[in-house]
Parts: sequence; C-alpha cells; structure tokens
Amino acid sequence: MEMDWLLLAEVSLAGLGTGGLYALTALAFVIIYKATRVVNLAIGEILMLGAYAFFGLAAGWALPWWVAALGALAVAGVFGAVVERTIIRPMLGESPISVFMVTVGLGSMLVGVVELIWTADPHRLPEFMPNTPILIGDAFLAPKIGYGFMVAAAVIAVFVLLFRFWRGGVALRATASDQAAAYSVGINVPGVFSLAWIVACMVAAGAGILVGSIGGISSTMGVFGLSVLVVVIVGGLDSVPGALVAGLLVGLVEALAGAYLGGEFKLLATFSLLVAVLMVHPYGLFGTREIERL
Amino acid sequence: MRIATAKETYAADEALFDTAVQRVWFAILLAALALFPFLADQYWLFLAGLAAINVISVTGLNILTGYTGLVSLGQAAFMGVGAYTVAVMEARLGTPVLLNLLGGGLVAAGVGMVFGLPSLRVKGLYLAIATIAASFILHFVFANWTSVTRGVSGINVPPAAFFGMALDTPFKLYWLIMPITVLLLLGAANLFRTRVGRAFIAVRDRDISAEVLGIPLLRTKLTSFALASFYAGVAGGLWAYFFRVVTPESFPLLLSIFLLAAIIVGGMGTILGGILGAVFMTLVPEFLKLLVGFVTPVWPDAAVHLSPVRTVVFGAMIVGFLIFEPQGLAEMWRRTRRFFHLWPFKT
Amino acid sequence: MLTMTRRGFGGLALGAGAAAALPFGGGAWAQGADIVLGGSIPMTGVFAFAGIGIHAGISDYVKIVNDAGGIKGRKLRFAFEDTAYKVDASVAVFNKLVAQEKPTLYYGDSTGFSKTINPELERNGGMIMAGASFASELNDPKKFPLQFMAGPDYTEMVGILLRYIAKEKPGAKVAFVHSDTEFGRDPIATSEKKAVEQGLKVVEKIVTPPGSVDISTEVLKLRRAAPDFTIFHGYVMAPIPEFIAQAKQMGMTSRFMGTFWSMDNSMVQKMGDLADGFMGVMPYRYYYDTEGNAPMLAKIRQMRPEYQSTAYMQGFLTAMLMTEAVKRTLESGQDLNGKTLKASLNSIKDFDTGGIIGVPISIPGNSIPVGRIYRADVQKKLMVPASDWIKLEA
Amino acid sequence: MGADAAPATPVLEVENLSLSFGGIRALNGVSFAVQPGSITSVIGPNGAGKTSLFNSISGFYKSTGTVRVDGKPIDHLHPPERAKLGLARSFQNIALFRGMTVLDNIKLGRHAHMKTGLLDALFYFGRARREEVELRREVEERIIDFLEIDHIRKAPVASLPYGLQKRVELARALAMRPRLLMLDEPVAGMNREETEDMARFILDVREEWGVPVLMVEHDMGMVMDISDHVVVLNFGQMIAQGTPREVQANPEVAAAYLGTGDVADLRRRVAAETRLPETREVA
Repeated sequence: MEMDWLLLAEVSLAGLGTGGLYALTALAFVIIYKATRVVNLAIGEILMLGAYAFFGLAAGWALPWWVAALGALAVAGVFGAVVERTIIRPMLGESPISVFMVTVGLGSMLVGVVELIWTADPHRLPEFMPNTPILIGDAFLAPKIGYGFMVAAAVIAVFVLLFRFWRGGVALRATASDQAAAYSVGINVPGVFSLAWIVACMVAAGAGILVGSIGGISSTMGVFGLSVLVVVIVGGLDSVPGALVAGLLVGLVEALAGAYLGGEFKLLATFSLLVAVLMVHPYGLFGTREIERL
Repeated sequence: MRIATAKETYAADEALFDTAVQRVWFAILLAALALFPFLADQYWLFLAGLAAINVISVTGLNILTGYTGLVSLGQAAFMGVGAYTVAVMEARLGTPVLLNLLGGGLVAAGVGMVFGLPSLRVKGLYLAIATIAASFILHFVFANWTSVTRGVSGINVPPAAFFGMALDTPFKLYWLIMPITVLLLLGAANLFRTRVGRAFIAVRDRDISAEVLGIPLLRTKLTSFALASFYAGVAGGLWAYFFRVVTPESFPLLLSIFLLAAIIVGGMGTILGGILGAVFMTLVPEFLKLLVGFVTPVWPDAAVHLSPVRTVVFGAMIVGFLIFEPQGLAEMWRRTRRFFHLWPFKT
Repeated sequence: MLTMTRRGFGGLALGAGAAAALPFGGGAWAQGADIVLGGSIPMTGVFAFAGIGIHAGISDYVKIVNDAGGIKGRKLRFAFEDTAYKVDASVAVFNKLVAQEKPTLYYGDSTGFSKTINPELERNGGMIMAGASFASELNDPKKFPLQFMAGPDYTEMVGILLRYIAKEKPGAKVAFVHSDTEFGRDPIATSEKKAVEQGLKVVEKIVTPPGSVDISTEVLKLRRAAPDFTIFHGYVMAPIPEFIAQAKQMGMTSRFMGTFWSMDNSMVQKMGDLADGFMGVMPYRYYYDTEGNAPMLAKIRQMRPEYQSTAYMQGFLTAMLMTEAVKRTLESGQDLNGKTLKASLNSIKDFDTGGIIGVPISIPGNSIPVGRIYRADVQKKLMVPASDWIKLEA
Repeated sequence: MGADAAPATPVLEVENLSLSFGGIRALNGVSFAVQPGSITSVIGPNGAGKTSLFNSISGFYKSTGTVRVDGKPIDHLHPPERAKLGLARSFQNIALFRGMTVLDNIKLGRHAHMKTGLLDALFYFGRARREEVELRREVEERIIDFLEIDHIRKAPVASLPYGLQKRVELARALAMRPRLLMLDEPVAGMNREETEDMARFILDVREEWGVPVLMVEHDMGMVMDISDHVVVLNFGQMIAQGTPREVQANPEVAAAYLGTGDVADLRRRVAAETRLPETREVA
C-alpha cells in the first residue's frame, strides 16, 4: 500500500494536539509531586471534577461559558486547598504507599460524588470553541483539538514563566529541592504545599474543561488520568520539561498506534513505552535519580 | 484476665498458635467453617465463596505489598492469568481440578515474576505504576490472543469435577474453596516464622541494609512477586470455577485497587489483616444494601443512589483508615482482644 | 427499593401473620403461590439510565397483570435488587433471590451475567431468563436453552441496518465503528460477511478503546475510507457525537447509524443539532408513537404521563412475553419450570404485543428478529420512522 | 589472644582502596589489615570516609582496589555474598527492622546460612522447623543470654531505647556467624555507663567468640582503651596506623584533629559542631 503522507501528518497533528492536554494535566501532577512528594492518582478524577463543575455552572445555572470556566477553576482551587489541609497534610511523613493510596481513595470518593449529583449518564458540555476546521497546509486538524492545544500551550507557558519569576513559583521550586533548607530561609512550607495543591487542581480542572469539551463528560472520564500517569513516568515524576515532552510523545504514540494498528493498541502502545522507559531509564527521561544511602 | 503461659521448649514457643486457648479457638473456627454450609442458604454460601477467593488474593498481595513493601496494582491481572490457565486446562485438556489450580498458580507466578522485574530497577511509586502496565498488557493479551483465550467473548468453564462429582453449586464449591483458603493462609502464616518471611520484612523496612546483612534483594523481591502471583493465580482459578466464565473484562484494574484497599482496611503486613480486610470489603456492598432497605421509608430515593454511595464509601474507607487507623481492622481487633485479656484491669 | 422493605423483618412478620389469618381464605391469590419475576437490575452505575427504565417497564407491566387479576389467578411479583452493572454483584443478587424468593422468571443485566449464570440456570432448571443483553452468542437455543431476548440480537440489528442500506443505496460503502469491549465487538465479524452478501462494501472497521474520549485520529481514518454509511455499535452515547461533529467539520457526507442502546430519544436529542439525520435500528415503538393500533402504548402513556425510554419498552415487553409464557404453561396444565416455560415461549406465533412492536411477532428461537429504522428529527426533537418494520427470516 | 597472634593470615586485608562520588574522592588508596583476634579501630574527623570505608568493604559501594578475607579476594562478590563470608556489621544510624521483634531481627542475621526454601517455609515442616528451632536455641543460649537482652526478646524494636537498639544490632551481627565483626560507632550517643557496657561486650565477643572486631568510633577514650590497632583516616586518606600509643603520639593525627594535642576534647567539640552533615549522609 502506498504511504499516505497526508494521513500521517494529520494523525501526528491530532496526536500532538491530544498530547498538549496530556502535558497540561501532567504539569498539574508534577507541581504536586515536586512540592509535596505525593503521587496523586486522583489527578484524572480532579480533571473530571473540573469538567463537571463547568458543566454544572454552564448548563445547570446557564452562566456564560467563560464565567462558568472561571467558576470551575475556583471550585477546583477550593477543593485543592481543602483536600491538602484535611487529607494530605495529616499523611505527611507516612509511607509513600499510604499517601498514594489516600489519593486512590480520594479519586473513588470524587467519582461517587459526581455520580450522586449528576448520575453516571454521559453529558455533553456546551459548545464554546469555534468549530471551523483548522487547516495546516493540506492537513486537517479538528478545531477542538487545535484550540485545546493552543490553550494548553498558553497555560503551560504562563506556568513556566511563573515558576521562574513569581515569588510563589520560586518558593515552590525551593521547597521542591530541599524542604529543610526552604524552611530555614523563611519559606512558609505548609503554605507552599497548599499553593501547590490549589494551583495543580486548577490546572487539572482547566484540562478537564478542555478534555470534556472534546469528548463529552462522564463519571469514567478519570481514565484520562491513566495516560497522564504514563506521561509523568516517562517524563520523570519531578520534571516539568519531562511532563511536556512526554505529554507530546505519548499523545503521538497513541495516535500513531490507533491509526496504524487499531484502537485496541492505543493503551498497549503507551504502557509498553512505559515499561521500556522504566527498564532503560528508571527515573524517566528527565527525572531526578534518587540516591540511596546506607 | 489472662496471665502468662509457660512454655517448655523453643519449638512450643515457635508454634503458630502458641497457647492452648488459641488452639481451642482455632479448632472452634474450623468447626464453624465446616458447619457453615449446612446452615447458610445459597446466597450466604455464594458470599462466603467470593470472600474466600478474595481472602486468598488479598493475602497474596499482602505478602508482596504489606510484608515486602512492593506496591502492586497488577494483582487482578495475575488473577486473570490464573483464571485463564485453569479455564484452558479444564475446558481443553480436562485435567484434574487440583492440578489445574496448581497450574493456574504456577503460570501466574511466572508471569508475575516477569512483571516484577522492573522492581530491580525501580521501587515505590514508580513500581506501582509499572504494575498498572501489567494490568493493561495482560488485558490486551486476554482480549487478543484469540486462539487460546477465545477473545472478548471469553471461555466457558465446565464445573470442577471431584471424584466424579460435579462441583456446580456454591455448596459443593465451598468444600473446594474453603480448605484451599485455609491451607494457603496457614502457608502464609508459616512463611513469617522462617527466614523467607523475615527476608521479606527486612526488604520492606530497609532494603539496602538487608542486602548488606546477607539478603539478596533481587531474589527476595522476585520470590515475593512469584508468591503473591501464585496466590492470585489460585484465587483466579477458583474464581473461574466459581463464575464459570472467564472474559477479559473479568479482572479490571478496579479489582486490583479493591484488593489493595482490602489490605489497607484490614491491616498491612498481618495475615489477620488480609482476612479481615477481604471479608469486610466483600460484605460492605451487602451491608449498604441492607442500610438502603432501612432508610428507604424516610429517603425513598436511597436505592437510586446506592452505587455512588458505595463508591464514596469505598473511597472514604481507604482515606479514613489510612488517616485514623493505619494499622487497619487487625489493630482494632488486637485492641479489643487486649481489652478482654486485661479485663478488669485497664491498660 | 420496594422489595427490600418487603423482605425486611416487619414485612416478613406481616406476611406470615396474614397467611396465618387466612388459611382457607377466598382471597384473590388463593389459587397458588405468587409467581416471582426476579431481577438483577442495574439501578445505579454506568448502565443506570437503562436499569431505571427497565425497572419502571417491568413494574408497570406487573401492575397491569395484577390489576387484571394476575396470571390464572396467581399474583405476579417483581423482586429485584440493584447490581450497579457489576457481574459479581448480579450473581450475588441472583443467588439471594433464588434462595429467598424462588423466582420462575428472571431478568439479567448484562451479557457477562447471562453467560456466567447460564450453567446455574440450567442446573436449577426452574426458571427462564431474559435480560438487557442482545449478545449474538446468547441467541443459541442449544447453548442457552433457558434464555431469550426481547428483540433482535446485535448481529440481527446490524443485519436490519444493512438490509435498509442495501435497499436505499445498492452497493453502498459501509464503515463500522465499535468499542473494544465484548459488547462492541459482538456483531462485527459476522456483519462484515452479511454486508458482502447484501452487495455492500465494508471500507473500514474502527475500534475505539473503552472510555476513550479523543477520537480525532479515528475520524481521520474514517474520512479516508469515505463511507456512505457509518454504523456505530457498542456505545450508549460518547463518542458518537464527537465523531459526527468532526466528520461533519471535515465535510464528510456519510450517514450515521446506531443500534438499540444508542437509540433512546432523550439520549439522541442530547446531541443537539448533530443528531440531525442520525438513524438506527429500534425493535420497539417509541413512547410518543401514536400511529397504528397500539393500546399498550396508550396504557403506558396513561400510567406515566412523561416520556419513557427505550429501556422502559424493553423491560415492559420482556415482562409481557414472560407473562405470556407463564400463562400458556399454566393453561396447558404443566408445571412451571424452565423447560415448559421456554417451550411455551417458543410456541408464541404472530403474537400481538399491543403495539409495542408494530407487527405480530414469533419467537422461534431465542430472539425476535424484527426492527425498524428510525431517524432523528431535530426540529421535532423526536425519532421518526424512516422505514417499515423489517423482519429478518430466521 | 591479642595483636601478638600476628603471623597468621589477616582476617581482612584492604589494599589500595579508592572510591569517588562524582568528582569527590571519598577514599584514596587506603590499605590496612585486621589480624585474627584483634580489635582494630578506624578513627578520623567527620567526613574522613570511615563509613564509606565500611560500605566499600561490605560491597555496597563499588570501589577500586582489593579487599581480601582470609587471604581470598572478594571484590567480585555482591554484598549478600560478602555477608555470608562472615563480614557481619552494625550501622551508624541503627538499621534494625522496625516491623520485627528483637528476636526476629536477631534471627534475620542468620539468613545467609540457612537453607529453608520457599516450599519448606510454606509447610513449616521438616527442614524449616528443624532449622528454626535450632536457630532459636542458639540465639537464646549464645546471643540473648550473652548480651543480657532476654527481657526484650519479644518486644518490637521500634519501642526500645537507643542503647538497647545498639545492643540488638550487635546481637544481629553475632547471629551472622561473623568472621569479622564490623561495628560502625557502637557507642555513639551513649552515656558513660552504656558505653562501658558496650565496651565490655566487645571485649567479651573477642574473648568468648574469638572474633576479631573492626570498629569505627569517635569515643577516643574507648578506642584507646580496647583497640589493638588503630587506623586514622582524614579526607579519604590513611594518615597513620599503629597501636593506640603510636597513633596518639603522631603529630599528623593531632593536626587532623584541628592541630592540637587534646584529641578527645576536640573530638567532642568537632562532633558537636559537625554532627548534622555526617548523620545526614548516612540517613
């Protein structure tokens, strides 16, 4: 069969588009991990929460979409603050397994709450993105994917700048590299923990709105988080550049596997990638190797 | 109040049940387990069988996660390997039940070891996520290796035959499942009286010191993976006989999370914890149903919200136990027991 | 949940008291024990929308039967519990109901359950079962002698669609889009052959992973294949709307079709304008359908003034067919057990469903291979008939 | 027995041992030997590389140079195999297994010498039972009685005071069938009385078990009292070795301890100031 280069280009674009959303969600994951060393398995459910909050405000209360979006981010931020204070902080110093399982429990609670309020039926988010197709050369890109990618890229850019220059961002990075040292130079470490959770939940919620507007929302959309887990492992749990690069990479691999092998190969491909990276680079492509001492 | 018991030999002090009182209680428990099927109806027998299967798998996972400190989210997938092995052996080869179950356990142990290999290089959370990969890769194999697994429609399993009798009711299956459960539990308890079990705990508590003290990490970790997967495989095999059809959708990631939640609720790193956790978590949905029955007169919509409430309760139990009772039900049990031992004096 | 309170201690004591007080009473139900229709119903969880409809449909029909004096004087009782659409929970409910209620009829909630429980069903021998699954595998009286389904199996549904397509546009290009689940894969392989037999060309088969939301690469593939008709199977809603949206943005002209579980009117209308022209196969009439002679639909509308889902119709019809089987068995003076009930069910010929299905039906095997193509009318916000009733020859 | 039993093959020989982390040389060409029946101490200021030396001998760090046990090179052996040869040790920051009782911690030391396999263990029959009961007897009679810890044998280690934990670590090392007992700061953080107890145990081990001891210790009083041979490290290099008297007289050693003669006093001051970094290193 002759190679269809246009299809390859289109599939790659679509993959990179989705990869942008992975990268955005992975960024939320990495912020939490860097600041608090918590592997947050509930990231997919927090994303779902954001999408449902948006749905509730935009469809239920009939607010304009941008008000609803801001509202959803606020809800997620408050949620992050409450969760950090009531669930995560009491677990500080416990074994990583326990903390990780706490987030699994949290994810399950979120699914239940969403189903209590909105039932398990799938819903569609109100349309708020332009729906004229995007053409890059001859290649077609679905508008939601394209615009979703642009929003994701913009948010990521803002974050990278904040990390560098904003006081809170600097405090976060300082805490990430050495908690005790951060304490000793007067950084409010518990405050940084809260901040990380608030910001990360808001980022995840934003990603949730984008993801939900593409595929609709349902109480099972948390499975999106699974692909994000692959992303952060491949990139390295504590690496922002890792999250971005691996996000795009995983998006691309998934799209190519889906297009050329079939949909059933998507998850297989990404998880095989994960195993391969773990065997060759145990701490991901960009992650920090933990040094063990006796 | 109970006072100390004197022991004459070291062997007696090393015994699993080291007091006469404990041995009596164990005998009573065995008798109760033997009597149970004659008193219970089909529904309770079903729940007992399901709980016992979960106890086996949870105990295996407890060996790996609770005792060796290696988190796995692949236990359900390894149950799947055992279930498929048993299904193929039973349906295609027609080999005897116990051989099939052993085969299920061994094949699962082999597959478990392969997926345990990353534990050499990564640990903790990286490993936990790597085991999710096991879950998806195995699911893919179940769904697509059609010539063996019959693809998405799965394999129908003939009833287990024992000396010519078809074990086709929960009552009859009980006599297959319960003795195996008791044996595997005793095996697990024995393990921690020996060097093998001590090595597991040492790896969990301080793996690098353990290495310097003479414990080969690789072999110990893989042994733990193999053993956990063996238990999963046997549990999966019994599952196959119990539900009589094995499909790729029978062993989802959610089941792995359920099993992990059971050891947290029950108590990580104790045999009793695995038992309590598995039984408790199996029965929680039934308790909730009863509860719904009670509140329906005041809250007519209760039934419609049962599933989300169940999901919330499931999550809340994980969170609640981890925050308020990290040692799980086993610790609550110990406290209760201590209270009665010391009664009427207070601790 | 009604049955649960009834099963509570209070209910039990009351029941026992009533029985003791009227040992020889001439009450309406004196001629025999209640006939119990047991059910593992997904009242909650991902399939709740269907479970709630099914529950309402069965309850209503049971009420109609009892209001009319029961079946040969015996009361029909619906005893069910929620399963959250989980196989082990469904089996637990089955065992509980069998132990406590002795059902002679049973409603199961999923393909997995129907297959799992089949050996136990045969061993028990005392009941027949139908359910929410239209899996093709179940449509085999030899392997599943005590089960049936109140409509066409999934392969037959696609067969009806293909029949329609072949008539509308001979030689048309067809694509299948299905989920990577047992449900999704069910009819695909067989339907591919059927399509060729009908002179159609299958130009693409696309599998989507379960729970996947982003289908943009799949749409790209679909566009390359440029089908005239795209048949979705294995979904309730997502990702069908997004598929259609992106396909339309790319200027595709394919028509989009679904099978029973994605055909509920309230679900389809959630798609908004995208639903325009969406069509699919439906074995029953819709709630609001007033054409033709349909006394049962009128009765339903009288009992429930608001729209009832297609799942409701499914539950309602299932209860109706089960009742008919019981009635025929009792009339012929036989015991009520799996074998006699199934034989009575299979004796149903040119049966009038009161308009639930637009043509008289027969159940020669395990399915009712009848259906009709409906099309979404966005202005009216209704599914409207696009074809006549299509009967597949057995 | 004492240092005068020298002509036999040394139990441990370290030859030209070097180790670097990144660009930093933690050990640089260290050579010394431990004679049978002797007590050899390694001293030096904090950060001198003493614990790195222990970890290299244990095989935990990959170092260059040669380590011999009873004359045979062991450089190709992994840590567990070295442990099996009898390189039994304790750790600076107690490395007991918190989830086990005292008894189990001690028994763990015997791991490498036992044969119970997985199947034996599951059935606890035959070999497993025999081995465990035998081990229990030996641990009770030779170690627990000897170290006077019978009252805590069933206690979880996490609940024990520091001094007792150190003693349990010694007990575990003894259970390893030591050919050489390597003790990393056995009396650090102990009061006078506890230190004297420990010193007595170390001497008793040498006497009753005939096991030579290699020890890293800051307590100069004890080092000088009980050692036969002292090795001095500074910045990864061995700057002196000899009898306690010789080492004490060595001006270079004094210089290493900030240039004064009063070694013991300075040690305390230095330790107080620089405790943090070294404890963190081995966390």
